[in-house]
Amino acid sequence: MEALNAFSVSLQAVWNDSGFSAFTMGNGIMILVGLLLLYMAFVKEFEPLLLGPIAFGCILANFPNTGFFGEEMNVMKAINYGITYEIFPPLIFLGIGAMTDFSPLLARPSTLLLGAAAQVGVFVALGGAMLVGFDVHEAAAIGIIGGADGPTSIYLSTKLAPHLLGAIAVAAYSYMSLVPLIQPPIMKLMTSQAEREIVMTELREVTKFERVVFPIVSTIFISLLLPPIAALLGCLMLGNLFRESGVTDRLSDTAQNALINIVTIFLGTGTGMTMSAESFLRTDTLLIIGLGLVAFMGGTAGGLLFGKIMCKMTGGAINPLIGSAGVSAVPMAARVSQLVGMKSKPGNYLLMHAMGPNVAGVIGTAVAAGTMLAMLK
Amino acid sequence: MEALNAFSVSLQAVWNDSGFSAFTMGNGIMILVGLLLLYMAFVKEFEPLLLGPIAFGCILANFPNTGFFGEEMNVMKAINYGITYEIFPPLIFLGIGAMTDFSPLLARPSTLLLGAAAQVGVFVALGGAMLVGFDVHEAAAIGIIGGADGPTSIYLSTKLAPHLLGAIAVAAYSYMSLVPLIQPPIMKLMTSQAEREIVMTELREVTKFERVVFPIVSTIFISLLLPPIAALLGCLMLGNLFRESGVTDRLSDTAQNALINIVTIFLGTGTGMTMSAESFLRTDTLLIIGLGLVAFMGGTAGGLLFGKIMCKMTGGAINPLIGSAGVSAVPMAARVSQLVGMKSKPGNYLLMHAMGPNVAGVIGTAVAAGTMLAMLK
Amino acid sequence: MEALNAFSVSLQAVWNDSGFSAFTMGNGIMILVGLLLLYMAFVKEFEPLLLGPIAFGCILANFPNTGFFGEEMNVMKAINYGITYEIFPPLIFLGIGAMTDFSPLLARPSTLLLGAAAQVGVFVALGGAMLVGFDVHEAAAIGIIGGADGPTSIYLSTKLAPHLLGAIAVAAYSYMSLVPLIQPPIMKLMTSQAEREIVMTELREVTKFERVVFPIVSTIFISLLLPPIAALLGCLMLGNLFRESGVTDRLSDTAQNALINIVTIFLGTGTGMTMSAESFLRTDTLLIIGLGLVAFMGGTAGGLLFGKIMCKMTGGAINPLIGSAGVSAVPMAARVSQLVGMKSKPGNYLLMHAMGPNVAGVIGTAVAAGTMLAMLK
Amino acid sequence: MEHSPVTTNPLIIMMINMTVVFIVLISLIYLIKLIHFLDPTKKPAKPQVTDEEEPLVAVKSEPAPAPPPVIEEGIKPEVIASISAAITAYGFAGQVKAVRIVNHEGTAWRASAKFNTLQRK
Amino acid sequence: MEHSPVTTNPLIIMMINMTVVFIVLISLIYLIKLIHFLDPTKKPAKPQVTDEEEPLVAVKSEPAPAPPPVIEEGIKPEVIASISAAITAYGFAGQVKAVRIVNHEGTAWRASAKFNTLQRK
Amino acid sequence: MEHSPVTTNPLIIMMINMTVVFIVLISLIYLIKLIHFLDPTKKPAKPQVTDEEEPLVAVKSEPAPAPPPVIEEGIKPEVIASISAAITAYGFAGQVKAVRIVNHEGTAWRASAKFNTLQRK
Ligand code: NA
Ligand code: NA
Ligand code: NA
Repeated sequence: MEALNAFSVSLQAVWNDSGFSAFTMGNGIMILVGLLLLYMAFVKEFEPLLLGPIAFGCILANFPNTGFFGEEMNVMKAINYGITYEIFPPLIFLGIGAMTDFSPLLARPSTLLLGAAAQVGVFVALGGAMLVGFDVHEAAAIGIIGGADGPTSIYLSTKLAPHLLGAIAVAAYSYMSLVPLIQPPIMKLMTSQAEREIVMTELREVTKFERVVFPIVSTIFISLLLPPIAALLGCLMLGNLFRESGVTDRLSDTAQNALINIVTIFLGTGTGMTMSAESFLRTDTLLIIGLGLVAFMGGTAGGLLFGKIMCKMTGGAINPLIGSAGVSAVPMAARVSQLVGMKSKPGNYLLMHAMGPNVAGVIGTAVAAGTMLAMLK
Repeated sequence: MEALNAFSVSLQAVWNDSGFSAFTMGNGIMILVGLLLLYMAFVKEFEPLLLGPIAFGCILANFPNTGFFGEEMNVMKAINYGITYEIFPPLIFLGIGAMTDFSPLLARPSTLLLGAAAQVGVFVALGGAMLVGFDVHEAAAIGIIGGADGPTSIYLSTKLAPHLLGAIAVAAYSYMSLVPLIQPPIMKLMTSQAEREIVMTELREVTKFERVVFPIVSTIFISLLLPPIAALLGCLMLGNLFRESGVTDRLSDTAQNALINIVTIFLGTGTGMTMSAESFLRTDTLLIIGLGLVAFMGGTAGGLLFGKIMCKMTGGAINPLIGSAGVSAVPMAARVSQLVGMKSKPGNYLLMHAMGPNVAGVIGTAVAAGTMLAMLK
Repeated sequence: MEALNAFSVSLQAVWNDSGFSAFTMGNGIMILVGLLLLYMAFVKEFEPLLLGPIAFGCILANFPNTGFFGEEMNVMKAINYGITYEIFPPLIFLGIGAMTDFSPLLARPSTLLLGAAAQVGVFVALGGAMLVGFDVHEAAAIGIIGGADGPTSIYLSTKLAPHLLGAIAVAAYSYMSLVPLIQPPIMKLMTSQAEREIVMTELREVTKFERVVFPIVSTIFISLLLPPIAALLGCLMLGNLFRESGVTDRLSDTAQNALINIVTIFLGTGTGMTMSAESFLRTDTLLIIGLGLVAFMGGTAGGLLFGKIMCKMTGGAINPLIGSAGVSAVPMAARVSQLVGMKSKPGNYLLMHAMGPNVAGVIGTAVAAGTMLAMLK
Repeated sequence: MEHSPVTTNPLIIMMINMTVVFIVLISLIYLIKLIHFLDPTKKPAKPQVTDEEEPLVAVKSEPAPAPPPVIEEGIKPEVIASISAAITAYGFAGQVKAVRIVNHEGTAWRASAKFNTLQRK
Repeated sequence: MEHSPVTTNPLIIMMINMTVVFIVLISLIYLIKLIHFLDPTKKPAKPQVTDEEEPLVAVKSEPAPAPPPVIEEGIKPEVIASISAAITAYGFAGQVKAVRIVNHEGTAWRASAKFNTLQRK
Repeated sequence: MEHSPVTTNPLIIMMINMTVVFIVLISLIYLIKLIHFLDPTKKPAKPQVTDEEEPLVAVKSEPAPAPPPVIEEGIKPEVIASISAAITAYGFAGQVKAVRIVNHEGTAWRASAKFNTLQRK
């Protein structure tokens, strides 16, 4: 009898402390959101490296009674710490720097203008967000989605609008994957067949001197002008120096493999862990997703528009299709330029030429983030 | 004269602050224990990856005056932090998940019963520990040794009985290595020649869909039911998703190499650092080692018994020898099943079939830990 | 009108918060120092793995208004934490241990005397530093430059004279790279042609037993005698055990690749971050650089002198040229011995023989650091 | 949430815990069966869902007509097992057609790396 | 240093930010040109600094006389692009002479590793 | 445990420290000799323990009858040294029979990995 009683009391206790008893409708919906994101990550292959851990983190965060957000330290709280204090995004940028080749940009520096023009999407979305009622900090964090740079988006959101982090990260990484769908119609709409058929001359060779001096000089110049992004830009350029110095391959290799992979797991999971029902299941999220699309389309249009201007001013030396690569989303946007160019004129390889605006867009978005932080923080 | 005086005073001072002057009998014995564990790790090859660092950590912890446990932060204290707050075990499980193939389990889910039955050792040892005077929290932590899962044992001990961590970890990893010695006699005793000669039919092919959906669904189900192991199980299954998704090989590779190796070094050393003379040199430690053996034997017997039942119920389709693999100790216990099977009937390959209960045992032990935490914490 | 006004006010605000407005002469000079160090690291290849990140960290630290040293945690502050609490140097030593082969030392243990004698540079510099006005703690930290061991120098400086860390680290790594220039003249000056032509007999084979037992026994002996370096020496020897055990290659590989590379990036950048104008732009820095040279020359001379003594006492069995390898700077100093030996007598391979004093010098410097900490801390 | 245990009887505690473990793992069995049932990618050729022991990759993992290995006395069974396992393993390894390239993958970053190689000249 | 924004007009905020971004990136253009101008290693054969579009590695990256690929209808253009990119990539890869050995380098540590290999016998 | 130093005389401080360093390292010499003495695996053929300079791997590391390399004037000695070191290194490397497979090992995890490869089909 005692046994039976203890039995039922114990089972009751397990059930009472289980996640099922405290489960809310919000948890349920957020787990469904997580499953949807997993589907997008693993089946649709939308940036699976980031969206996978984000989705799983979102699911984990919505189990009640796990104690992840309690007083006591635990692995999930430790990961969250790296998000809250912006420790992970610069380390990701260290690896991205080690993966990035700035040669096409150095060979044709004018493509920096395209990287700047593509930031128009950021500011269009900022304006749009203010118009629909977000305050200026939130609007800036939302706008940066248009920069198509995941780590920069997470960095800026954490600083300006941490409650929107989940929605912004999801929107940023989703749209980055959708670049091959979003950009081509705009590209065809905004350019003429003649423009698309322009064959560009070859890029000059870039010396090692230029490749080593550029990251150093640009770090000094930009960090002095915009100190809030010194950590982000400094890490990007330090990683690039590891790559280009020729004597630190060991560090370059680790930065772009073991280190970035470890930090990616933590950054993704930690970002997903911020996705609580209260912060995500709001109309704001839908607005953010809508504004993100506006931002991407605006950035694409801005880059193309400037591409057309440069085409005119150079007497047809620049194919405007490379302008859309200025949104960054390296190297996907550059490949979209290549694809659309080849469809208009088979054999017209634009990939190399589009890599210039493409990496310029990474710098451009970091500068845009720095500008907004300088003005708003 | 001043020189000579200063000389002797200085040498005296160095000696006084040295570890020799504060050396206790306990330190000496613990260093011998560490040496014995090193011998077991490196010469006898008892789980050298974990037992090696544990042994070395034990030696380090027993040097007096190192300041490792002082007020000020230092590398050993930082490592210890990762133990105390259960940060390392989930990260180890991330790597184990990336190494684990659940296909044999998915092909024949009934082997989960064997993984459950093998947990009987856990509860036999729990009961035994209570009978010899441990309180229920200590008894639960001791019992989990029978689960043959190092990280789970460390995780549970840290939560329920941190003062027993060293002894429990040492017992768990030692017995895991002794599986090839502990299990065969029990297997021969409990099964008939006819049973051992049963040739099992092939496992069906498992689809990618099943391999991807299983870790997600099982994480949701188990974490909701038993929130205290959400971190452990979530990381195991996230690692497995990295493996199975097909689009995150980069993360899977890092989880099962750089990350798990780094964390293994820290987990082992940190666990060894908890082995002070006061906590280890007690009769409790001998009891724990004895109970650990009981737990392993109980688990083996439980798995075999259920194997025999399943053999009967399926009309001889299941070879009971795969039951003992349910204690996990992946993949050693499965290889023991293979070995004993081949000795009874050359050519009878049970390895694949034993991998089902083997990975089921990992889940089973995590569930057992969750159950005990849910009831006791 | 409002627009124009807002425009100029905003630009003004960006400028006011930029690094340019708060830029000091000191920042400018330190950035130039950083550029010079980058040149030394990447063009002159002075220990680029460490000096590269140190130089970049120095540049980053001298951008005003970045908030790196503010109240709030950020990535640079987190890295700095690993420096301040001496977390990184032991982890570097873990990797160095995994890279080190103690066989030449075990085959001819008498070369430990050369490793001890080469520490004379440490103490000459210590005395010199006290004579020119440094207090005894500072003098000890400066002296250790002569040990030619970067991580030990950083470890000791952090404990005894953190304000000198930048200068000491820069001097240590610079002179380590200059070993091929500093040592040969002293070697030719102090040895006769006949001595340089001595051909040494082969080293005996060392057993695995010796290679495994040595790191364990030396850790116990030295850590008990000098507890302040237990973390440093323990990690060195644990890494060496991973290498020699034969069953932990996985951990050895990670310790000497992913882990040491990650920590190297952080250690270098964090060390560079301590280089503020206030602490670096002082005559002290010049004195430290001068004393560092004295230390290196003293260590070289000490090793050679003892080499000559051993040559005499063994009846010409020891070529004194291997004495200079006792300063460590593994394996550069050993290669300098080889080079000078071959120039005196083509075909006289001293490399193997010089590796004994070379690795002895690593232990010797750690012991010297421990001695000073035991006496001063 | 420190509970006072409902009972101090070790046997009852054992039984309760064991029961929960079985309930959870048995539920998992049904979840796996459900996943298999819902699997849109499973081969339609398969006769029945319940016939889950049916071999499909049979020939590969157990070459049935292989002659039983001759075991000489005096050799420890562990050695024999490990050798035959190794041979089997290598035999299979020889049949592996496509080896996963770890540390890279078919998305943006890999393409980027490839592109850069190409780029540098 | 929380500033109160100077204006709440979204359009003005947009314009200010955009202007700063353009100023910074245009400055970078001139910095890059300055680096190129100061480059002591650049080829003297090059006729003019301003003629920066002059091809030097041309033949390698775009084999001009290559016949345009025949694209069959019904195949998605993405597929074609990726295939031709892959072929190009592998074609180039075949021309790479010296492959960087990652994870090692030509300084002390590598030499140490080599020495140790040699040492152990 | 901040001590006030016993003396401020730099020379005495130097001597004290140097003495401790020598004591410790000389003790290590005897420890190493002790390890060698106790070594149960050492070759019994070896005549005496004290004869520690006796070559055993001699022929391998220094091919004694090798003709001294001809050094041409004008070439920096560093270059010669590094070339001969490299040749030596590769020569030895050619003799290495068994290369350690890093990143894996002969225990559970490796077997598991191998097993999984095998398993997936
Ligand atoms: Na961008
Ligand atoms: Na288990
Ligand atoms: Na040294």
